[in-house]
Amino acid sequence: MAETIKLEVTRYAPERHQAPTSQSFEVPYRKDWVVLDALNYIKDNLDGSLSYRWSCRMGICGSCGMMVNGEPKLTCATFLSKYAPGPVRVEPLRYFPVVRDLIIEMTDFMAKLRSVKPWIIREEEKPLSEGEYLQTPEQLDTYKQFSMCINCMLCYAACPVYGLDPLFSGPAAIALAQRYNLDSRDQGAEERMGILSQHAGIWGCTFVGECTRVCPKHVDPAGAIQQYKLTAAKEWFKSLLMPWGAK
Amino acid sequence: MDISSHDVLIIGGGGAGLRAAIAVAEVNPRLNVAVISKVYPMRSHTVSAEGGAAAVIKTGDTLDDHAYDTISGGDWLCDQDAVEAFVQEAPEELLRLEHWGCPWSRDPDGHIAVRAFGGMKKERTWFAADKTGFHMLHTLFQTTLKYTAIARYDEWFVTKLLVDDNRVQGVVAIEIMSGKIQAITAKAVILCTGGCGRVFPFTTNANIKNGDGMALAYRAGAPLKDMEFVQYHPTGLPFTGILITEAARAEGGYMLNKDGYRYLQDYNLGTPQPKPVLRSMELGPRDRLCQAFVKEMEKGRTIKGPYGDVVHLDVRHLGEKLINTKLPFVRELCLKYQNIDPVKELIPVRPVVHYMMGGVSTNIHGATPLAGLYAAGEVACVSINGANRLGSNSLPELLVFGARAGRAAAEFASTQKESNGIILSQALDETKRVEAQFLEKTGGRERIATLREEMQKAMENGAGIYRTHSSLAEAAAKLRELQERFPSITLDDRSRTFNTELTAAVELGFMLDVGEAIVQSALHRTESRGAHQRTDYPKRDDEKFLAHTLIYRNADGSTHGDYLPVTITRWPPGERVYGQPAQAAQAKGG
Amino acid sequence: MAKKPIEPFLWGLFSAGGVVAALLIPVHLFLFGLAFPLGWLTPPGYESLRALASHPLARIYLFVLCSFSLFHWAHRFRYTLYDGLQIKHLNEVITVFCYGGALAGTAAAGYLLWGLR
Amino acid sequence: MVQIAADALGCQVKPGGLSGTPSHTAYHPRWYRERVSTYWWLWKWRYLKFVLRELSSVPVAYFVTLTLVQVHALSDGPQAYADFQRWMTHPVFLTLNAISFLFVLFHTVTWFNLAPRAIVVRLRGKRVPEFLIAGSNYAAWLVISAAVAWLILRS
Ligand SMILES: Cc1cc2nc3c(=O)[nH]c(=O)nc-3n(C[C@H](O)[C@H](O)[C@H](O)COP(=O)(O)OP(=O)(O)OC[C@H]3O[C@@H](n4cnc5c(N)ncnc54)[C@H](O)[C@@H]3O)c2cc1C
Ligand code: SF4
Ligand code: F3S
Ligand code: FES
Repeated sequence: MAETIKLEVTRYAPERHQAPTSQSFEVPYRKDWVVLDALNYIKDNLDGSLSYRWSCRMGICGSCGMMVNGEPKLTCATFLSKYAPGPVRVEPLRYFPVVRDLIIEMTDFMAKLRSVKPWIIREEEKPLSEGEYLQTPEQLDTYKQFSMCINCMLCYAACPVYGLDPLFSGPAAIALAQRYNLDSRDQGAEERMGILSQHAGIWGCTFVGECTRVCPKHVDPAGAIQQYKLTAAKEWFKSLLMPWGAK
Repeated sequence: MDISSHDVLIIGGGGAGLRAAIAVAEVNPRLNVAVISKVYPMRSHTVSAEGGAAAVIKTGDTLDDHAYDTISGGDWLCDQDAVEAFVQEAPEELLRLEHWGCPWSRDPDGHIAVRAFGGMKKERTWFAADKTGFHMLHTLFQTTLKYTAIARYDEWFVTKLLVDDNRVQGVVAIEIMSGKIQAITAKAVILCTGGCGRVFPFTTNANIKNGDGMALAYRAGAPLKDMEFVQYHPTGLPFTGILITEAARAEGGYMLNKDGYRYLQDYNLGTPQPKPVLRSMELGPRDRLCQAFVKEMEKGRTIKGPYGDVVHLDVRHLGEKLINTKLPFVRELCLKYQNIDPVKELIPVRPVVHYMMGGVSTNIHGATPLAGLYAAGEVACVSINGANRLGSNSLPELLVFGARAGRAAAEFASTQKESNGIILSQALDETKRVEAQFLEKTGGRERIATLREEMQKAMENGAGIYRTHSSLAEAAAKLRELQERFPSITLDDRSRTFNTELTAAVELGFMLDVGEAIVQSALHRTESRGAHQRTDYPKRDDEKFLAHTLIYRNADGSTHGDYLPVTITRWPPGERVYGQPAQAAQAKGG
Repeated sequence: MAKKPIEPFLWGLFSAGGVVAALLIPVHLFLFGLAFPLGWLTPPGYESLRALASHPLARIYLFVLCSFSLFHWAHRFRYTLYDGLQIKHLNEVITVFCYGGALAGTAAAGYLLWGLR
Repeated sequence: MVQIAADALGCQVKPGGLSGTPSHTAYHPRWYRERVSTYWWLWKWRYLKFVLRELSSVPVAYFVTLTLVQVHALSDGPQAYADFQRWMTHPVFLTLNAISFLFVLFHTVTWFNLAPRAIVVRLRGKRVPEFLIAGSNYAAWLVISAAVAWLILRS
């Protein structure tokens, strides 16, 4: 039971440090412990000043994303045993500004989410008294995958394009737009196209594909973006061929 | 000090808070409404609800059926006018969510699909695969983005309600990112801060569920109602508290003690049969399963694990194929978050705290007795859950009463003048308190984690599945002691930037108050009803206790209790006899 | 008509070029670049090859192959320069170089194939 | 009223923030922002693979140039074409061609593997699995390559 494992954790206090440094901690090594449990152990027993975000510990709230040995991971779903005998390097999500220790700044991401208008847009609302919009399981299936995003931002931390160009809307925001575009109840595709078809929208993506690989919820944002590009290109050529028909 | 002001301020960005915000924005778009939340709204705990949301939509089902299931499930402690309003409005609320884009699961013809859920006589649980709460919360959150009138304070932590003139006029909050402490004034405040599972050591609840709102209201002078009713779920993973659904048992999983013996047969729960039989053995009602666990533990027949006693849930005999097709999520949870493969290994499980029936006392419009203060969601007790919540009633409750509270608060705010200035000095006092007590304090040596663990253990031992006068008295004494030690806690972290130790300290203070309210309420109720089981008073006592407990906090920190009659409209209290339909209704949902 | 963004058009060409290149270049490059020079296969004679290449369909085929492939290159290379070397500030130069190159190559292909007898 | 009291206490009152959030988070301490290195693509094998995939476009351009030179030689007469053929046997060109060929193959494989992600085909409401689409791409590739080779070798 005396087995331990070493964690190398990024520390940064903006009031005192010029740049982040790394601090080592020895924590108990247990088969059922995830990286987050080790961080909680540190906070409870070794150093209460370690800051990081977490809540659900079941991979659904999306708050515990960090870099573990250089890979973006949900720390509540990443076992220590995967990295035994250690050490395990825990750093804040890459490409985001670091506020403190393992905390990153995410208002940019939130603004991007909002910018793609992720809500049902309709010309005419159906009154509640007329019941639900019918939607077959097949229609549901067309967008379901893109609705599974927990906003954990691992995909941003994996996407070099976001790292190089902070204006890039990024994988999760575009996947979310596509989620609504493909929803049979929605009529806002055109409105969103105007936003996403700008340079910082879909065209910034060069299909690195890392976003999809690291996504813990199998959202496939890379697929969403390429599908969106295809649609945008089709629309473009269509309106070229039939300029009078285009609205 | 900076101050900002709003017409309506909503504390909490979970299902209830977001629904309330939209309600305010729709009732009166000129009102200035803000949502303040200690985590980004889509991180709120509503996100982890799996099972579903109940509302009558299919033919063959009636509102009365839903009401009856709810009331009998709640052991007749529900206010029946509230339940009637609830079942009436639940369908339209869920439909509205459908119109906002919630990806509800569908029948092949495109209509909403519903499924059966524990305690419901009819199939009426709407679901979005096994991620209902997740989809509801994200749909709500994304929909609020459309309303420019809704301002948000993300990652702001409320430490105090500002009350003056017997009216709630705002809050003091910490901007976690910067450590700035400031007042936010409002003409009406709605509490939507969720439950308090973290008061107990083993819980399905997330790290953020610390009963903040209950303590805020309690300290401000509002009464808490029915706090003794804490719901347990029999099969949670130890340590993480992750929920293993009833389905694992419905498919034929066994509950085994340390000798590999199906111990439930010793507790009047039937005899082992080759195939699972409804309402017998592993499929008995949840509270009975929890109680059997305690008895087994007392007999020393549970397994000692690193995180306390457990029993085993065994699904190995079902085979990999069945597990993969019928219980994929169970396997995924075990593999991904506990490093256990149920195909090959026994799953350690134990009863875990799941839901708080009690909360801030409100009427059916979400108004608390304190003017200007409203509450909705798990933090509130409108009294539709009574002594025991029915599974899948909580999610629709967030919507129905979130919306009601939003409308009521909007109306109230429209009639109020700006808040008065006296509260600002209160706000300055609170700022000084937080700074002096935590950030700038010298001396003291108690660690937050130590106090928290002692509190959780005291709650489990004293106010757990079974309570007695002496166990409760012991817990009360321990909580007193912890309250006295609390002022000497010391923080390692004195930074102003994202100081999560500071918020944990304030949360610990909240939890101690809430724990006290639970214990005191449980002491007062000398009967057994629903989730409140007293071994020294094993009988339900309608004569004395067909009433809600109210608990108040006095200015000196002591408490006093009171009772409020239960509103009965059409369903007179019935007997709950095991094996009767009423008993089936007792099985609670996930 | 409102100003149309050019990005979808360029991306369309890039994709078409990608498909063409993926389907056709390997076999061409293998035959003319490796198999014939190394004597693994006997190359066709000058006359018959010229006859084949000057067939109108073949000219169109070669034109499409060359032009689309060049636009494929232009797009990819432009982004590689952006991201790989972080020289986005040279945007104009890069754009002119890449798409200009593709346009010039296309013109050359048209001229050569037109003149093929 | 608030304003008056606030003045008295030396506070600053902000009107209720509008949507968005920035007004509430404008108060920030210093953040640490790491500059992405120019050599980021050397960090990880997968990034490098990506850059190599993108660089496969250079051999594509090289091939086009080669082809245009070949066409030019064809139209200049047998002598010019023979010269062209001779160059091709030079080790420099052979090496270039071999490397380019590998790159182009890499392009083909990655392109076909990734294409199904962009193109969603649905049959009777069900998404056709990616490997089927990729598989049919490969099949088409083989058929077309064979046809082209046959046309060239036959002449
Ligand atoms: C694992 C699990 C499964 C469940 N499954 C079901 C189910 O299938 N069906 C069902 O009906 N119910 C289910 N429930 C119950 C249901 O999910 C909850 O009761 C409900 O989600 C509570 O929602 P809420 O809006 O009241 O609070 P929450 O969603 O918990 O939100 C609380 C909000 O308050 C904020 N907050 C709290 N304190 C402060 C503070 N001091 N300052 C600022 N902000 C603060 C938080 O940031 C958060 O935004 C389940 C519960 C759990 C734990
Ligand atoms: S797309 Fe995947 S990785 Fe990106 S934020 Fe959503 S869940 Fe996380
Ligand atoms: S990693 Fe980035 S470049 Fe595109 S495919 Fe994903 S967004
Ligand atoms: S803690 Fe919620 S996703 Fe990890």
